[in-house]
Order: sequence, then C-alpha cells, then structure tokens
Amino acid sequence: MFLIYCPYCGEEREESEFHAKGQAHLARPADPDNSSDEEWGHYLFFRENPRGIHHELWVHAAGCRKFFNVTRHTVSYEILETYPIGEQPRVTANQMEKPA
Amino acid sequence: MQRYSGFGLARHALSHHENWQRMWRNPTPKKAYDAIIVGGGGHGLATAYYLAKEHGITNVAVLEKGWLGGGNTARNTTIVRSNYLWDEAAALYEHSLKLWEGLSQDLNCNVMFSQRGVLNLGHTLQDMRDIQRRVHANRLNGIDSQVLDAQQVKEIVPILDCSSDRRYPVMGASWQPRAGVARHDAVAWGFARAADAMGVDLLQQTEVNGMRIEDGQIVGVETNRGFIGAKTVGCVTAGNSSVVAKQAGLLLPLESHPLQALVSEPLKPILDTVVMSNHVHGYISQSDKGDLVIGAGIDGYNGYGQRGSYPTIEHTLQAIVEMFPIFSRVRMNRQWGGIVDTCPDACPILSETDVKGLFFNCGWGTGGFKATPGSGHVFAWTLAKGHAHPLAKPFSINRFVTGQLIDEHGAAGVAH
Amino acid sequence: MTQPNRLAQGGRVNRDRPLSFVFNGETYQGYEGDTLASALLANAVSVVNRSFKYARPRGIVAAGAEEPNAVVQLGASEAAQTPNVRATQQALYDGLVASSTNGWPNVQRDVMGLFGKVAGKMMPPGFYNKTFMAPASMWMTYEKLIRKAAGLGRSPREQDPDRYEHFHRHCDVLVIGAGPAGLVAASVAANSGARVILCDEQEQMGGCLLSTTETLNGKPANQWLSETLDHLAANPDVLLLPRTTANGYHDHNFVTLHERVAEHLGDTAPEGMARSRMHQVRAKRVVLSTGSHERPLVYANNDVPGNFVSGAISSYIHRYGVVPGNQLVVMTANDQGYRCAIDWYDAGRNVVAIVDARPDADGHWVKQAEERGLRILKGQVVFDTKGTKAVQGAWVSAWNAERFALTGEAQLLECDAIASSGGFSPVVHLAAHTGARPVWRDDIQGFVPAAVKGQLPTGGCNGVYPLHQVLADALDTGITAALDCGYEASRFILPEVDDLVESAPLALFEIPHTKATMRAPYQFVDLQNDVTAAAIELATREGFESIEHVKRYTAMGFGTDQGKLGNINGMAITARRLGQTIPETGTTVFRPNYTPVPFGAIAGPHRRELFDPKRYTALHSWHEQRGATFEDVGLWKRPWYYPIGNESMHDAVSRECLAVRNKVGILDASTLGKIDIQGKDAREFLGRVYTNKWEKLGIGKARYGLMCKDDGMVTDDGVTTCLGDQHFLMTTTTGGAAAILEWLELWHQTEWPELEVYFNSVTDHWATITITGPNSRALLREITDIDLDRDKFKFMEWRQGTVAGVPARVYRISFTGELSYEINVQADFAMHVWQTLFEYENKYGLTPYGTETMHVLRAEKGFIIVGQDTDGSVTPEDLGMQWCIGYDKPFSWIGKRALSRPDTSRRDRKQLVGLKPLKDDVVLEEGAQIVLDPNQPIPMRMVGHVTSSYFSPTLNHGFALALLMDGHNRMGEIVFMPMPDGQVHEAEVVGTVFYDSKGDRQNV
Amino acid sequence: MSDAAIFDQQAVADKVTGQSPLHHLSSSHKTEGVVLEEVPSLGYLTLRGDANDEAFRAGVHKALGLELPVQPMTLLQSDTVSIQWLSPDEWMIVCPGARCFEFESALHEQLSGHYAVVNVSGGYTMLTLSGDRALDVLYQSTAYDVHPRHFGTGKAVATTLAKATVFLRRPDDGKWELIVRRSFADYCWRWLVGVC
Repeated sequence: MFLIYCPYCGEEREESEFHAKGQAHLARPADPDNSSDEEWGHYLFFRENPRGIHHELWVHAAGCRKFFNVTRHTVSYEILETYPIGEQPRVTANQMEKPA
Repeated sequence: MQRYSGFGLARHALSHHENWQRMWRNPTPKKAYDAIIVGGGGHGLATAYYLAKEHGITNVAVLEKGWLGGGNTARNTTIVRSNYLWDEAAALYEHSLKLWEGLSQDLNCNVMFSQRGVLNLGHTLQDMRDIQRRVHANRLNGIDSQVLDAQQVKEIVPILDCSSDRRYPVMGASWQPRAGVARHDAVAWGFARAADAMGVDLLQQTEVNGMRIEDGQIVGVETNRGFIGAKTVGCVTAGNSSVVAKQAGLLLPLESHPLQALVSEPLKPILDTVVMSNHVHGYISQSDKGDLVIGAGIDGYNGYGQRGSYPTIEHTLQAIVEMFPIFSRVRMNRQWGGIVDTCPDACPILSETDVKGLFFNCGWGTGGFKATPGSGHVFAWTLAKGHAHPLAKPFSINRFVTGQLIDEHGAAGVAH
Repeated sequence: MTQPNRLAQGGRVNRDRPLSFVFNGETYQGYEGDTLASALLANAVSVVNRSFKYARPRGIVAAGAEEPNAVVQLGASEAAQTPNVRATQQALYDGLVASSTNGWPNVQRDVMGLFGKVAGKMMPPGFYNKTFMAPASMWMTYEKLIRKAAGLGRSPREQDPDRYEHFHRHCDVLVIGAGPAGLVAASVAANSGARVILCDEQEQMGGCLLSTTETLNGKPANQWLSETLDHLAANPDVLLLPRTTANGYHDHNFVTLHERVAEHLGDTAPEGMARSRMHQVRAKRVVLSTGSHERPLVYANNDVPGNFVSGAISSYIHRYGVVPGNQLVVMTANDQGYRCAIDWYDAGRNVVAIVDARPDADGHWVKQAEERGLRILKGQVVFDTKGTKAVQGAWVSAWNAERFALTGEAQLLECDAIASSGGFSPVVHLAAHTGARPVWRDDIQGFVPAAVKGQLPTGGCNGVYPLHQVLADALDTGITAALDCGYEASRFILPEVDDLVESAPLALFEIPHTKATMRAPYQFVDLQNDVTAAAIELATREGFESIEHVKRYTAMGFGTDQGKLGNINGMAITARRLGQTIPETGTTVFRPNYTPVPFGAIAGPHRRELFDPKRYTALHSWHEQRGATFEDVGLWKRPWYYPIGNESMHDAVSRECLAVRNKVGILDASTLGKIDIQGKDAREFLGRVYTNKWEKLGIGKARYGLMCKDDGMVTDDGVTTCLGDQHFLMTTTTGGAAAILEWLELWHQTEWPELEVYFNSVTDHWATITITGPNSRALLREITDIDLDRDKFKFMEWRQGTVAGVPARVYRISFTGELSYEINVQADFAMHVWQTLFEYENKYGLTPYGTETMHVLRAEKGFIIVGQDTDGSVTPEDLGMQWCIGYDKPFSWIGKRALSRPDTSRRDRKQLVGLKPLKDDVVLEEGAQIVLDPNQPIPMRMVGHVTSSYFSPTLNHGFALALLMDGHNRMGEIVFMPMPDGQVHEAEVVGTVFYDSKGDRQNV
Repeated sequence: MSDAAIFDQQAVADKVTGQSPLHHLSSSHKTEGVVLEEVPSLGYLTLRGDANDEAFRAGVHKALGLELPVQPMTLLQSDTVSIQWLSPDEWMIVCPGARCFEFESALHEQLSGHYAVVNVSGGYTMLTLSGDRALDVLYQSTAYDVHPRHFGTGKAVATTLAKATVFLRRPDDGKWELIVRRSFADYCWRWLVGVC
C-alpha cells in the first residue's frame, strides 16, 4: 500500500485516502467541435501506459479533496514526486533512462 | 509427438520414467519465419497452435521474454465461462468455451477443464435486472444460462449464507452449468507441446526490443538474440502490450493494472462450483488440490509490479467471509498479482494496425484466461488471412475512434 | 501418565501446570509452555500425518514455521474446527483436541498408503495432465475421485464464534524477529528515541537465545535476554508483540503483522478477547532480523518419522525438555550438526555417530564432540533410512563429493532418530514480497535480501551467523535505523560473547544413492507436496528449464509451508540437472503470507452489519416503525414499499400508486445527491457540464439537467435550482452523488481553474420530503406560510418559508407527473415536519410510498432512471431528449463532440421507447430481450431489451420502457420477447409517456 | 457580500426540537478507559475562499474573532467557535447551533469577492472520545497516525474512519473530536462501540 505525499496537506498519507485517476496532463482538444474523430478518440481512450516512469493524476478524496499529480515508477512503485495541478514534472522518463 | 495416455504412463513407470521426451524443443532462432508471435502465454501459444493446425503455417516462432505461460496464464483464477451480455462478446467467448470442451483430447494433454458451473450472484434489484438481461441475451444467443432465485442458489451451494439479515442478502443469481475452471499451467504447456510438435519454434528468454518497419510494412523484430524477420507479426503480450506497441510507434487504448488473487490452504472438498459476486465483490472456487481460489477487482492505479495493494486483499476476504462465514477460520496461504491490460469497454482488441502485417491481440483485461483457445483460434485465422476473423471484427482498435464500443462494464459483472 | 521423551528437568515448560490434550482420539499430557509438537514428541508420538500424494507416514521434522508435516486439524467443537494448524506453532492448552488431516481409517493404518505404495510410480509430476482423457465423457467422474483425495484439513461447517481486531500502527522502526539481532537493533533504536515495534512469531521472544548454550557476559543467555526485554518493555515508545508473525511486506514499508491473541488459550477466545489481531504497520525503517532456516539434506527415505533438521532437536531439548528418541545419528555438512549431537549427549541419550560429509572438520564444536568421545565419521554420508513408520537405522557410506558418488561399503547404523543439517538459508521471504529478487552469496551458500530502500536486513537474515558477529551487525543496523529516522544514535553496550571458531561448511543439498536418482527410493525435497529429487529430474528431462516451470510442474513450494525447508534444495537439484549454478537457476518468488493467516483476521471487524456502512436518512426510524421494507441503493437503505398487514408487494405498490394519483403520497427523497454551487462562474460551469442551457435560468426557478461524460454517454441527471444569480443547488442521482461531486472538482481543478466557483456537498444537510398528488397543495397549505397559489408558485419554481414551523425551501418539481412539492429542511428538523404532515394523514389520504411506487409513477410519465434505463452506452439523443441538448451553446460542453462520431450519430441506434404488451395482464420481464421475428432459430438477432417494466394500477395494464434499435422509427410496430418457458410476449412500440401526456396534472 | 441565498435555517418555532442522527441510540457509551459521547445540534459552516487573500483572512477574523488557520491540518478555537483547516481553500467552522446564522451572516457581512459560506449543520454530528484507552479505539478505526508524537493538541485532519470519513480533531490533551456525516453516523457509532 502506497504512502503518498499530498502537496496540499504537506504530509504523507495512506493510499486508502486517495483515488487514482489515470494518466496526468491529458489535454482536451482546444476546439472540440473542429477536432477529428481520431483526435477525439485519442483524447478519450488512448494512453501512454508506460512500464517505468508514469505521470498520473490522483485525488485526496478522503482528505483535502484536491487533485494533484504523481510521478511514479510502475514497476518499483516508487513515488518520485508529487506536484500540484498546473505544474510540470521534474522527474521524467528521459532523465531516468534506467531500464525497469 | 509422444502420445500421452494412462497406458503410456504405466510403460514409463516400468522404465523408471527415464525415457520421457521433452515437451518442446529448445531451438535456436532462424533468420526469418512466415509469422512471429510475440508473447508465449496461453493466447500466443494457442495462436501458434491453430496457425499450424488449421492453416498449415508451421514456419512460426513464438518469442517469449521469460518462460512459457509465465504471465497472466500463470496468475489467474482459472475461471472459464461465456455468459457475456453483448452479442459480439458472447459469440467470442462461446466460441472459446466450445473449444475448451474438446481441448484435452485435441491437445492430448489433460487441461482438467472442469464444467462445474458458475454462479453470478445478485444482491440488489439492479443486480437482478442486469442478471435477467444478460441471461435472456445468453439464451437467445444459444448459451446455457438461467436465472435462479435465492432458494435455488442455496441448493447448489448449501454453505453460502443466503440469510436475509446479511448486509447484502443474496437475491438470486445467474447460472451457467457449462462454465467452470481449468488447470491454468497445463493449458500453456498443452498448447506449447502441440505447437512444437508441428514445427513451431518456441523461443524462450527471447525478448523483443524493437520492430523493424519498412514503408509501413513490418519486416521483423529486434530481439536480445538478434534480428528475426517476418512479414506477419502478432503481438499477444497482455499487460505489456502498450510497451510492445510503442516499439512500433503505436499507442493503444489500454491501461495495465495489477489484479490480485489468493489461495487458502488446501481443504477437503467443500465448494463444488464457482461463485462470483460483483456487488459484494469477490469470487471463489475450489481447485482440485483443495485450495480455495479467490479473486476480486483490480487496483486503481497503473502497475507492472505483479503485486497489488493490501486493502484489495482485505476487501476481498471481507466479501468471502460475508458470503461464507464458515470460512472465517480457513487461512489464506498465498497471494499474487497479474498485470491486466484493460480496455475502456472491458472488451479485447483483436485487430490489424496502421502497420501492415502487424496485429495486436490484447486488452482482455481481467477476463483473458477463459478466452485462451478462442482468442488463439480467431487470431490465427486473422494472421493467416491478413484480415480480421468475423468474430474478431467488432474488436478492432478503430472502435475507439468511431465510438462503436462493446461496453461489458457492469453488464457482465466482474469480467473474470 | 508418563511422557517417555520428557527429560526430568530442563526446558522452559512449567512442570507445575500439566495440561491434558487429545490427539487422534488418545489423551496425552504435556505442560504449559509446550507446543503441540513438543508435547507429541514428549509422548513419543512419531506418526502425526500421512503425506498428500503417496500417503506415507510422516512425523515432526522441525520446530517452527518451516514445519511441513505436522499440519493438523484442531478443535473440539464444530464451530471451533481450525484446519491446517502447524503443530510446531500451536501452543498447548488444556483440553486441546487435534487430529491428523489425512489417513483412513487412521493415520497408522492408511488405505491410501497402500495405494501410494503400489501406484506411486504411476504418479510422476504432471500425471494428471497425461491421463484421464479417454473417454472424454468420463473426465468429470475421474475428477470427482481426484477431488476426494484433495486437501489437508477441513473447513468448519458452523460460524466462527470469535472476533478479530485490526490495529493501524505507525512507527519509526519496525523490527521483525526478536532474536539477538532484533533485540539489539530494537534496543539501539529505542534508546535513540525512535518509536519502535518489535515483533516475534514465537510464544516467547529471544529466538535462538532460547535454546543456545552460549553465554553472554559470561552468564547463561537467559539473563541478558530478560534484562534486555525488561528494558524495552519499560520504554513507552516501544511496542512489544510476541506471538506475532509479520506475514506480508508491502510497498512503501507497509507490513501486516498477525498477532495470535488467544489461539494459545483455547478453542475459542475468552470473553471480551479477540482471537487474533492484525496490525497494519507503516514504518519509516524495517529491520529484518528474521534469522535463518536450517536446511535438511535430501537422501533416500528422508521422510520416515524420526528424521529431523538438527537445530529442531536442540530446540526441543532446551526449550521443552524433550528428546525425541534414544539413539541419534547426525548427518551434517557443517558444525551445527555437532551442536545437536552434543545437546543430545548432554541430555543423557546416546549418540550413535556424527556423520560429516566433510573430510576434515576441526572447529570448536567438533572438538567439543571429540572431548565427549562421540563417534565421528568424516567424509561419509547418510544416504538412506531404514524403517517405514519410524526410523530404525541410517545407511552410511563414504563418498566422493567431486564425483558426486558413494565410494565405500554401505553400513547400517541402528538408531531411532536422524538429524540432518545442510546449512542455513536466510529467511528472505519478507524482503522478496515487494518484488526484489534475493541475491545469491557464494560465501554463505545462500540467498540474502536485495538492497531495497528503507529495509535493513541484519543478522542471520543478512547471512551473518556467529553470535558475536550477529550482535555487531545488529548494532550497526540499529544505529543506521535511528539515524535514518532523524535521531541521534545512542550508546549501546553489546554483551560479551565468545568468538567460537567454526570449520568451513560444505555446500551440500542432496546426497547420492547407490542407485540413480530415478531408480533410488524417494528422496524428498518438499515433504508436504511429496516432491522428490526424481520429480525434479523428470521435470528438467521434459524440458522444464525455468525454476518457475519446475516449481509449477512438480508443485514444489506450493504447500502451506511454502517450501521453507525444501526450496533451496530444489533449486540446487535443478541447477545440477541443468548443469548450472544456483544463481543462474534463480529463485522462485516468495509472496505473502509468510505463514497462513485466517480469513477472519484479515476481514477483521468488517463483518455483518459493519461489512459496509448503512446510510440512513433522518427519517429512517419512522420508516422502520411503519413497517417499510428496504431497498439497497448504493450504501443507502431506502424504503421500498410499506406493506400493511399481510399485503403483497404488488398490492402495496398498487395502493401507494393510486394514493398518489388520487390523493397525496409522501416520499423520503433525502438520499438524492445535493451540491451547493457558488461563484460568479457557476452558471458558465453548469453550461459546460450539463447538456442543456443554463444562462437564462432565473432566481427562483429550477430546471432538469442531463449530464454526459466526454464520450457522449449519459452519466447522471437531476434538477438544478437557481438560488441566487451566482448560487445554485444541483441534485444528482442517489448512487451518483459522490462521483458527480468529484467529477465537478476534476474539471474545475484540472481543466478550468480560471472559473470562479465552489462546490460543496449538502446531501446530508438537507432532508427532502416529497409530497405529491392532487391533495398535496391543500395538505401543504395547512402547515406553511408560503403562498401556494398556482400562479404565484408555479411548476419548476422554488420558494422559501416555513413548514410546520421550520425554515424550509420548497421546490415545485415533480417526478410523478402529479402536483408535487419537495420540502427541504435542515435534516435535524425533518422528523418534526414529516410527523406534522402525518397529523393530516386521514384528512387528505396521505400515504407513504417507497422506491417501487416511485419507479412505477415515473415510468408512467416516461422519466428515466440513469443506470436502469441507461447503461453507459446511451446518449441523450438515444433517450429522445433532444429538448435537453443545447447544440448551439458557445462552449463545447462535455459530451457534445462525441455525439457526432460515426457510431454515435448512426440513425439506427438503440433508442428509448415505450412498450405496451398486447395482453393487458402481461408485465414484461425487465431485461427481456426484444426480437423482430420470434420464429428465427437461435442465435436470434436481438434488437433491444426492456429496461423498466411495471403493472400500472392507474392504467390497469402492464407497460414498459425499452431500448430498441431504431426505436424512434418503429412506433406502432409489434415486437416480440421470447421467454425461457417458450412463451412469446408481444408488445406494441409506443411513446415513452403513458399517462397525462400533456403534463396537465403537474401544472394544476 | 455575495448574492448567495441564505436564511436562518435554525429559526424554528418553539415547539420544534431538532433530532440528532443518533437519536435512536444512547448518547454515550462508557467502557473501561473509554468514554464515547455525542455532542448533538452544533452549527457547522463550510467556508471557501483564498487563504492568500489578506482581506479574506481579515474578514474571517473580524466575523469570528479568530484567526483563519492557514497552516495545513490546524485547528484554531475560541470559547464559542472553532475553525478547522480542510484544504488550501476550505475550512470547517463549528459553533453552537443557535449562533450559526449569526456567524454565517457576519461572514457575509465581512467577506467579498470569490468566497462561499455554506450552512451544513444538518449534515454532521460530533462525537467525542476520551479516556486512557481512547487511543486504542482510534488505532483500530483510522489509518492516520494518531500517536501523540504525530498528532499534537490543536491538530485536525480529514481522514478515514473504518469505511467512512471523519474530521478528526484534538482540541485538548484529554479529548478527541470526531465530526462524522449524518448518514454515516449510525455506522460510525456502531463501529466505535464495537472496537471500544
């Protein structure tokens, strides 16, 4: 079970207080009405699903109710950072070219 | 291939079992094959088997990065059933169930397919509406399926607590008598042995780490043992499908999640059928060895770790004790996790891709084991003909663009 | 009663407290402090079980968690039956009743044993997969027979009378294993100020110190042990947990500990006490001081009762005062075997010989043995056992290690016990639970834990064995743990111990036989699953080259002991057959649990009424008193219907329906989700999350809204009210409340943070009482100060005032099609308002109704229930709700784009229609599938299904809603529903509104 | 002041008494070392706003006579009112039920711009836990670390209580406050009694 640092509460909390919400930084097409079916389909369904560094969205459901981003390794399950919505990750797969 | 039989076993016993042949060869890779299957799990091995058997294509290699059947084939709860809601899914799983019914004889390997029936319990009015809907659809699709009331459920599973004062009393169930369980490892070994016998090269410890694509056509794969050529490549890598797809520059509508299961210590026979509850959220059967084999839902986050969170196990056993209070003193022996590749509509992908000659068979999510022979059968057809088998056609990747999803969520319950 | 193997003195048992127990129907005596295993051995009970596959007689081989054979059925009563209890870990209590799990008619004379002898050769690994295939039709019969032989113990048939507790724990340092290493590490960390938990699976803390003859500070180990434990116990920030097994090590240093609180006290826990307790521990650092397991050696017939691992014998002597025999042969490849022989000799029994596979051992313990005049056979091995139900002798021969062959003449040493030691395996199981593969170390011929953040293996678990080194290693570990947790490390003075020189161990796992492996008598590797060296050899012959394949093919390590004794031997044997080293062969993966844990302990208090929360409205006690039956909707308990006397559900619902249509009904609608929305962009936000328009909704008005996900599928609906220009109250479905609030926050926080809006749940705050029916205005008028004039308070408006003296908001909205008022009051006052309304029960014919009547009434009006009439594959257009879609809204609201995808814009999608059965008395079955041609063969082409279906007492016929392919273009057509009994129901496709299609009644 | 629609929801006629969500159970439970009690009929206000906005903080101070806690997981209290930090833009105000509208109005009086005050008094009830074994009850009920070293006086968190949620507060050394949702109150009470 994970121990997740909530960037708003400022401390590590048990996984049972959170919900995982999938891939982070998903961009809704800026002009949906003029986006193609492919673009819309990709936005809705297609995901990176990496084996390794994953940027993902979580919500502190039983705590402060805030959404935030987590950079986590999907094999070791190590959490490398958490950061508020609107910020970019400091740890990325490119920096961490170590194989899983 | 050396035939297996009771008589053969006796003969081998007399020679102290010193003359058994290998189940499969350990070949060195050829430079090129007519077709390559990436992934030596149940589905991949079944694909190779049916390619050879039904389509006469035997110049085939199965590339497995670890050991045969070592992924989800080795890490599931062995349930086989076909009572899916939507026509497309029901047809595919029923096709598979029919293959299961003759599989031991076909492969000359007893996969111990035990048709002991599966109950899907209903605990709320909406559960029962969903069950009725699914059973009606099953019946008109030619699938054995019926609705039982709580009393009938109790007759089939006397140890199930059907009393009305439970938090979620049993209101009824759907019942598929032809469904059951099978011996998971033997399925992989049986397909492997039969495919090998027809000339398929099973290459273990062979990891694909690149796809060679020329002018939009696949021409082979890069592996830790060098380049291996083929103009037809079928990827059957379950939880790792997104990783393999990325090597071909493709993105898939998949997320890989840990799915956990557990077994009790072995017990004398006490549970003769498979009991699943979507609402209370646990499912259980008893293996031929006596273990209670128990599973539940997937963890919410993406993971390739073959392990999951403790709360999932905790909730699962709460569900089991809620349904079977007499199991409170039975002990959990071991838990494990698989990596399930889930699709947004809880249905698989059996599909061509934008790369000519490159096909994907993935997205089986939590329900892949039961589909093993059917999946291999239609995927082999697809690889042999170069386009989707009629049963595979609705499961194209393109459905996520057109919106023609086959949404088995809820309708099929926990899709195991 | 005598205990022939009990020493006159010694051991840590309390001879003043004799305990009586029953095993396989015979009554025996043991002492307080015994385990069931030590008591059985004291009473010279040698056969405790029959093996799983070959039904061979089996005895106790070990003294702890690694025991594979002594797995028994416990319990004097049916409810207390406990299967598969390991006798070596079960404390003896007075009145304990246990029996062997296999053996018929009894464990001494077992019919299956005969079968095993005759047919054993026919049962190599994988034999099931090679047989029972013909004829195919017979398989299920064969399987029944196979299953009869399955299993060890049996499940109880009655409910467990005990309860189980859960404790959440947090600490700086969790120390697992209270042997010398754990005690030192815990003491150092605790002295430094850290919060420490120290657990140990045994009845008493101390680990090997409980049975060692070594001295600490020149005194028996016991003195240092009790001083150290006393010191730890006195520290308020230290939690000592004996009888507590760390069974699972999960991510981020989350460890589950199972504390057996009352299992040693009796069949059931004493009043007020839990049977066991799960501690869920989150630790900053985890010290693994789990020690090591001694490996037995693999030789022929090494399963005959009387074969032990050597350290177990020392444990039985020192801890329980039990010597399990008179004549001992020791088979060893290291100095441990000598210690066992010395203990045996010092206990006054005869050591026949120490057989040492090494040609030249001369360490401290060897000298000690020589001083006692013990016979030592160097460069020799025990390769076979004489005896079936008890050891009668050991076959010994010289051997050549390099050629792996026996060289000399075999000689039989008569004895009644054989102790073997092949060396030690660090207990790495926990360290492997989070996925880290153990690392092989040649110098200790064993696997040690891989380096993992936050995890500190020490002592035997880290491959450090001599006591003085263990203590030093643990001191370092304790300091590291303290520093890691931010404490300044404290001083800790290690006890002085002798540095005893040991001779180098030999890497020995299996012993050759005079016959080839396949022809030799069984050489057991995994005793519980009857896996032999020959089985492993056969597996490799058949092409199983991965250790995982070997494990799965032979079932090695799949037992309840998870191969603690056998796995490393099995890997070594596999490696030899494949011509590989052990590290090349690799390990299998250890998984939780370390030792099995009862389901009940894991489930904890979350049972029966506490399995899931039951959510109640403020009016629940009234519903109960009125005799309502309840429906589960999400976690809520909602009144389903209110039967009077012996009324059937059908009659009750008919009565309730007619009351609403003709007089007035009352419904507790408090479970609807309610979200308070405020901010200058609240209106804009509503426009983005709902399909319809909101910019013109005035203060005092309410509007129905439909919500989609971005795939265009309907996900929720409800009425939203404009309270102020920037203040709205949204209602959601009962089941969707929490998810919709999170959904709104998701979009606000991640996509549109620039919109100024706040969402707050007020679901629990407001109680909602719906009164509906032609008499509702007159009824409400009796107790409100709100002007209910039809033109002043119109349909889809709300007013503020008092109802029954309580401040209230009243909404004039309707889910029944009748004149309706929804009275919202702060929940504390709901009961008062409700009861005041019931003062007018007789005057207006006020009738409480439940969800079933609500469903009938809303369906008569064609109002959908999201989740019943929709299933995640239905668009607003499919529902025929184009009136609720703002195609021309400036912002591309959630779900809009998806509606123009090729599949969602198809004209022949499944669409919501009404169905009127051609026979009035037919009520279609919900879920029934619709076909156009009832005479077609199976598989039939299905074109839709019935989503809602009821009998309407108002219309006096059945009616239904259905999703039907191209349904909107099929009005007037007849469709068919073939039923399992052969009947085919026929129905006409009609509109979805069955009653008051102009909507006059709600506008009166 | 926003245009939010507010009214005195507590202003009931004399004969009307409110009913706590635990009215059907006994209002206190005592076992060895633990006292569990309900404090019914308190006033609860959810406050939303920008903690970085000085005017907002000042307005709250003026309205309630208390600083707005801006440090995560802190609780500030006076004789009549307490404010619990819930998130960077959300606070829970607890006061005597009869004064709830007074404080609600005062807040609207003092605040402006983007903020919200929502009366949620009907939605919650407060349980208190005291006694030597109170910690043992909490250890069994929440995965949050309630050890005094980690959970000092003046701390307050939103976390889980068995399968429900709770606002857990430690207003003074001898007492724990548990604010639970109305519809879950029966479950929470039964759970706590079960583990006492």
